[in-house]
Amino acid sequence: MTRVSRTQRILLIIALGFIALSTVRAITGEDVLTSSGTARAMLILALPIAMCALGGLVAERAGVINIGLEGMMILGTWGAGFGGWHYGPWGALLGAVIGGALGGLVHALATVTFGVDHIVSGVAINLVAAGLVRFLSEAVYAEGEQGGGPTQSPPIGAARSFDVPILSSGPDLLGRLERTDVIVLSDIGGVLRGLTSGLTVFALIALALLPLAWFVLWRTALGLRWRSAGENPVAAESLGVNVYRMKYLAVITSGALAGMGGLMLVLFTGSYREGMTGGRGFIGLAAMIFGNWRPTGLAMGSGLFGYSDAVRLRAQTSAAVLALLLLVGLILAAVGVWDLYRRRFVLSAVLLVLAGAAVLGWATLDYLPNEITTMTPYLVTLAVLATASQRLRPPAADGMRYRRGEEH
Amino acid sequence: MTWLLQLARRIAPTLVALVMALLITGVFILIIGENPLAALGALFDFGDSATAQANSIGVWINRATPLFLSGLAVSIGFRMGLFNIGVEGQYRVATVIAAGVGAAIVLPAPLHILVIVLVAMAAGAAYAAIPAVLKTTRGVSEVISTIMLNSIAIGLAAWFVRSPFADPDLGAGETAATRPIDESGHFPGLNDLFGTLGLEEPRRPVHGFVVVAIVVGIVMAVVLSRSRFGFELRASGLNALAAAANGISSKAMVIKAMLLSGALAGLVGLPDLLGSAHRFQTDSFVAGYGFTGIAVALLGRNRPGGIALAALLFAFLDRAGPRLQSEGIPPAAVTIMQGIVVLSVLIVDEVARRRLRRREERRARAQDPATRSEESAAQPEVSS
Amino acid sequence: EDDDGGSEDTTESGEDGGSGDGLQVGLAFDVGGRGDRSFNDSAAAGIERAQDELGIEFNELSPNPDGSNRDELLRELADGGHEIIFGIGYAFGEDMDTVADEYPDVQFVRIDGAPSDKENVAVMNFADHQGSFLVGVAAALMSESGQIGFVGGNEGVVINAFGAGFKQGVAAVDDSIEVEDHRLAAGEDPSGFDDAAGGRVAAEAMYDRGVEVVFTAAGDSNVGVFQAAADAGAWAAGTDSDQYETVGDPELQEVIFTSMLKRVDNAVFESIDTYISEGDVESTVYDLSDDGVGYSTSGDHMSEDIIAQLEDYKQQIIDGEIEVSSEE
Amino acid sequence: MTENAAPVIELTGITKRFPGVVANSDVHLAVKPGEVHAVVGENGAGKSTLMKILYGMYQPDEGTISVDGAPVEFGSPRDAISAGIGMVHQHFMLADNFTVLENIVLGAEPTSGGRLDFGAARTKIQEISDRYGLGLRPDRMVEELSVADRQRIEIAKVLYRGARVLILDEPTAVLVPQEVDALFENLAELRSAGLSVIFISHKLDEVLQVADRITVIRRGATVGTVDPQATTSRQLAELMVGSELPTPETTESTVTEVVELAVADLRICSDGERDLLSDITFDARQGEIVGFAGVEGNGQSELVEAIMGLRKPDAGTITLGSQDMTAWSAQDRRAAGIGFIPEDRHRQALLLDAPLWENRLLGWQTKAPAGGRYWIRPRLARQEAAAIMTEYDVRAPGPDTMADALSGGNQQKFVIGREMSTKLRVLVAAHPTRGVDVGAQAAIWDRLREARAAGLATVLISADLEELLGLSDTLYVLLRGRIVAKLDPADVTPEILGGYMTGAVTANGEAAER
Ligand SMILES: Nc1ncnc2c1ncn2[C@@H]1O[C@H](COP(=O)(O)OP(=O)(O)OP(=O)(O)O)[C@@H](O)[C@H]1O
Ligand SMILES: Nc1ncnc2c1ncn2[C@@H]1O[C@H](COP(=O)(O)OP(=O)(O)OP(=O)(O)O)[C@@H](O)[C@H]1O
Ligand SMILES: [Mg+2]
Ligand SMILES: [Mg+2]
Repeated sequence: MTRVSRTQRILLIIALGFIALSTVRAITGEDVLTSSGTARAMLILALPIAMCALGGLVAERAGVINIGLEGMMILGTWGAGFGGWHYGPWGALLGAVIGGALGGLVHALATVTFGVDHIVSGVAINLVAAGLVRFLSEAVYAEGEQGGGPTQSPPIGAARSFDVPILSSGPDLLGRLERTDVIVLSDIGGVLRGLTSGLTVFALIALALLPLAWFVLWRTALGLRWRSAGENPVAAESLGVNVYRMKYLAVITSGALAGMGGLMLVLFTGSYREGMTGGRGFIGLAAMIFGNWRPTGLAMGSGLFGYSDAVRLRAQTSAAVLALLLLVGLILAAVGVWDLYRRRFVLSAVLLVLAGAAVLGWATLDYLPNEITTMTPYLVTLAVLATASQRLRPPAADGMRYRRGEEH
Repeated sequence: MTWLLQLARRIAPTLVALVMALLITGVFILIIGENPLAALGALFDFGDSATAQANSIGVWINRATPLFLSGLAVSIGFRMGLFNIGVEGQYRVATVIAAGVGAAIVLPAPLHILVIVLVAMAAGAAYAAIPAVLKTTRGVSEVISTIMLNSIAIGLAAWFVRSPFADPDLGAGETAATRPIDESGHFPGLNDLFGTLGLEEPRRPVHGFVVVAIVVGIVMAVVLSRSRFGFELRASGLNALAAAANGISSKAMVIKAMLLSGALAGLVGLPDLLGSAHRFQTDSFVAGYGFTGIAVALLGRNRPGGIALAALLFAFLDRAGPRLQSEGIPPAAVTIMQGIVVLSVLIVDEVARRRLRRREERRARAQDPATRSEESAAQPEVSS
Repeated sequence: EDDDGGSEDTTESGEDGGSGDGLQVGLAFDVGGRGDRSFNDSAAAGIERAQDELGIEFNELSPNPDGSNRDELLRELADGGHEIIFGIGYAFGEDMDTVADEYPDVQFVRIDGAPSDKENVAVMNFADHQGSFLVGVAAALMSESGQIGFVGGNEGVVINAFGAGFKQGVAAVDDSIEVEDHRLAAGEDPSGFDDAAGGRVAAEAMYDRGVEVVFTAAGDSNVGVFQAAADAGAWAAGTDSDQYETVGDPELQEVIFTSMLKRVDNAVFESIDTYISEGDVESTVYDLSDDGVGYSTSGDHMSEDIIAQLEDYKQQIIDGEIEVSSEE
Repeated sequence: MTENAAPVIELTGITKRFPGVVANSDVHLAVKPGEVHAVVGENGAGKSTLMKILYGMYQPDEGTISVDGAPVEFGSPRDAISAGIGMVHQHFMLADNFTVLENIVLGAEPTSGGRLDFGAARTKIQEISDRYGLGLRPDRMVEELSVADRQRIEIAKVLYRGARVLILDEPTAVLVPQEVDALFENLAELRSAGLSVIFISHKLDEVLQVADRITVIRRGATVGTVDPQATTSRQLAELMVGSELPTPETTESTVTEVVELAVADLRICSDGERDLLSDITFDARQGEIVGFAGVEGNGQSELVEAIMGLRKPDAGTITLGSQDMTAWSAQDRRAAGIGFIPEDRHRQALLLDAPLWENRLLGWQTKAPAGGRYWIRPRLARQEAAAIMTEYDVRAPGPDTMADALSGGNQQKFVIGREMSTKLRVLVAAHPTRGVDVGAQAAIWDRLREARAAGLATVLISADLEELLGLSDTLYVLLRGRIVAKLDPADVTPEILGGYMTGAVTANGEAAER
């Protein structure tokens, strides 16, 4: 498979998926599936996850597994609250990055310098971070400074948002398109409008980090050395690459990116609150693996999660979530038919039965209990993974202890 | 004598690390302006009266039991390099199902308990089978699937407790719960045992399930070190490729390890359920043992004995939470200390292990005649 | 003002000490502990007032993050010689009943939760539904289009009572209004109380659909709803404490027109007061009649007219002319 | 070659101690410009260590290095590289998931404005490739390439950095004769361009063929430097070992008529264009060693995997004695008495982080007395491991030593001992002596012959043609997944065999046009 054909395949899958989505939207009349609001919410919910996933990517590309993303994100949220309180949104950015990076530094120290198992170190960082932020808040906000307290920072205000002129404000061309009610076209309008409105500078920075990370990792000399530390550190060292330095750089960057994820949350809700990360660091890790250790893949993984989360949060009734069930059914059926064509009969039978069940569920149920709707993003992610059979390719030396001069 | 020395050698690094952890935590305590020495005192304060002390021991046991079981469950996967972070979800689902089924049946006492235990293990194993099957048939990373299934478990348990297993007799304003389990399904507490041992009886129920946990721990220790399954598990974890080349099917091992891990996870919620709660209620259900179990398992180096010690250590710190607060130290100190303990123990351990390793390699090499030092000292004849 | 952030144990008895000089009072917070600017802090305010006005001494403890040691906190306080011990939050339910048996001489007081059959346990409940009813009335009066929403943290009994009362209040003004109801988490899952981002997204969707007023009962997630309201230029109502005062952000103050007040502080103070005078505390339901619940008017967003109508409804409820149910 | 030119590299009095071992002691080595200088010695004699010192990976405890007569100190490979020294390691140091280009430029990347300048890199690599006839394709992924290709990448890596002195540590261990010839042609190109090559090999014939001078190292010290013209490989070996070598006795055929392993019409398809294996049919009788020759990647691995039950064939049957075992699991096959020496001992045969007694169990965990259906018996496993260690002369402190701590040769002897100490019916051995020195090699061969005499049926895969010809009773040649020839090893020379392996000669013995 050449690179070109992979990009083309991804684009094709996205296009087909989108057509399926707008068909389902048209059949069910659930506009929430492709409305601009949903797209905007998707972006907002996906970005914190994507930042953590990107953090995971840069660390693992250098060979260090980072299960401590959640802890680093927690440190990021606290740093954002503290920085934002003193110096406004840019201070929040600085605080988040420093907070997360400090978490990364500890992880680097433990894994690179002391050769501690990467998972142990990450788990420990999650523990320490969760406790530490409480300590810090007790120390800094003890006097109840302007609304701060042991579990929250003073309000720093949400970041200012703007719409892209012409497209999504003023003449609002995309808005017009969204309102045309032509299948696919109006859906495209909705989604694009959602992605071009309610933006903040910080969301744009975060978005830009995705291609930037790709560029640095795959198009620069630094990136080549960085990845070589995760593929074959011994070879890298033998060519004069300072593997320890690369790993330190990667893990600290990883923490900073997780901190960015925390920043997204703080700026969206206007203050730091204890527990606000809600396990998004772990979801980020999952999104990165989902994306097969690639920026495009992790963006898709985060996007998928953000999208299904957005749908269930924005849905007025559970009918919208049921519509997703229909979508899942259609996808399963399509993959099932494809497997039938490829003569993989057992698999195809399983998929077609599941597809039938999904469609039947959509047709007969008229209500889903909240217990089920709140599971939506997790179920959708699992369903997609189970259908798309994965050939995962982690970096070859991912998670391995590397000691300079030892060559096993 | 030599074994004493060896034991001391093995324990010394851990002690050093624990002292380090205490020092670091002390620094944090200084930062918030409290007295670290008072905190240290609180840590080892078991209370003034004999009752209070017995009570403290009871709390310690009650907390250590689920942590031990959870650590054990986590370690099974880790031993073969399977990252089962799904214990959290597995024990939640298992506990609610065990509570529901346990309340629906009435059997003679030991049988009733046995059935509940088996149901919990089966439910845990079944829930763990999902990531196992997804991994072996569809190549889905168990890291992702267990993360997703942990969240799904929350909704699932919420649904169980409200729909199929809901207690119809709950009054208005009462939180949804399963029906209470009949008396015959209550696990006898250890309180009487304290009396027999000449101690004060603790006021709180001390979960007798700790006995089950100990038995399970011993069985697992034997299975892991002496059984073929244990060997194959370890082999797969050390070198999956070599294991496969030597007839150990990795798919079969994934399934077996996940099922066993899930079955053990099913036990995690039982000390509380059978010992004191007797019903499942989301609010009083203690969540988080699955995640803490990861740290416990890693700290215990994935060995049953080590996990027991790690669970006791974690529970010891947890137990001190309220006393520490009385000294003005926020409960978060306990979490921080746990994290730092894990890190410092493993760092010190790693350094010690590396030294040991070097010594061993030196010895191995000394036996290799091609490089035996005294021989290489011999004058080489030079010809040209 | 505290000398070091509320972590001190006992304090000198107040100068203007009442008759409770030196009474030892224990307080066990809900998960999260002091500083939540809501439920826990409200309880803390009550006990601090008792310290000032009645001269009691107190000691406070918070559970560990997984809430597994609530019973231990109660025991720790009982062993410490506290005569009256508060457990804040309905999650203290069974733990408190168990511990109460172990310490028959100690008076336990639970804030929120199911009734108890123990002699020495008093349960202080709040007619959340009544307060929410008034917020519902206010919401209906504030809205022009009649589109109104409710965001709840989960589906537990407490939040359900908020939702139920609110909807009845809306219906009392205009029974054609269908209130949109969104819960951030299922069942009793507490994660919905920490999900400010989710709260904001859910509320944004409501405002996008034309909703003008959203009542939110979702703990820390409330702030997300307020952000959404500020963004949409619409109204939001908060819960537990006067969130206009606690939110601290002028932009958000612009949109919080009222909060459903739950006077935990009053319940705590009065319990202590009663205990001092009578040596015993009885279970009580705090409602509109004793200002145990109510609504706030900070910010003056509601017109005189609306407040007058609210007072009218309030009187009708107190008089029993309107019966508000805690269930839908 | 200039006879009396000043040496470009001179190592004097190099001593290097590792904890518990003196790897090099007072070693002297002088390399002249434009010469191929071979270094030979037993396993663990200190060759690689010496080279790593020259390449800046280790710092000597004593002694000096001079380049062009001037003393230098190398703190890291970077220093050595800038002094014009390059090294191709014994174990390739390539990132599989990188392209050829990425592997070559790593650490010395041309950049333009922060960006890696792929164009410039490609041009330069092409230039080097053309100049020395390396035939590189910069954008291929390394994982898709053959061993010989990888080696050329390693050489290109060194040349790309402008090396004047190339160190090749056992470059031929994994190559077939034609590839070795190609490599030697490359070396000739380098030499004529004035570059010096330091060449390490255990194959003494090759050394004599390619080297201009040979330095012998024994137990960390230089024994001397000899002229290949005036030395035989036997003399060379004796210099290495320090004593006379026993003459290998000629062996008689022990082949019986009883077929122990029968493979019929075996086929393994792949996703790609052609089958990995097709129409493989052969028998292995008791007392017979069946050899398979072939350039790496022509189906040997798949054949081994199919016999061991690690890969499901798409068609065909495999029979053990009278039982059809096609559907058996790998474990069943081991239990039935099939021994396995995999090609990559680190990856497939050993648990490096486990003690030797656990390694003794690996593969035989179901076999009594140490293993079993449900339980293992560590005490017995320790005894058995100790027995293997004495019998196979595995030099290590004891059964509780970690496998990791053993040298490669000793690890291999342990693996062979493990497999042979069970009562076997069939042995599948892939490259059993790869990277093992002459002494250990002879010992392993003896063991294989003894087992054969006792009636064992052996399937032998090897890249070492001497080994194949010397051991096999019947020899097959695999090419592109097919058996292209069945030969009598008594009648073929390595050259003819090499011809079959590359397809230059067809089954009728005629030269095919290339
Ligand atoms: N980094 C090291 N630490 C400790 N001992 C080492 C190290 N590297 C090599 N040795 C030891 O030094 C000795 C010389 O090893 P070296 O690798 O140089 O041998 P060699 O001649 O290359 O052997 P082979 O032919 O097997 O490649 C061996 O005993 C080896 O075990
Ligand atoms: N850093 C090191 N520390 C300890 N031992 C080492 C180190 N590096 C190499 N060795 C040991 O030195 C010996 C020689 O190393 P080398 O890489 O030459 O392997 P080898 O013995 O030739 O085995 P193989 O045939 O597999 O290459 C081995 O025993 C290896 O384990
Ligand atoms: Mg070597
Ligand atoms: Mg070697």
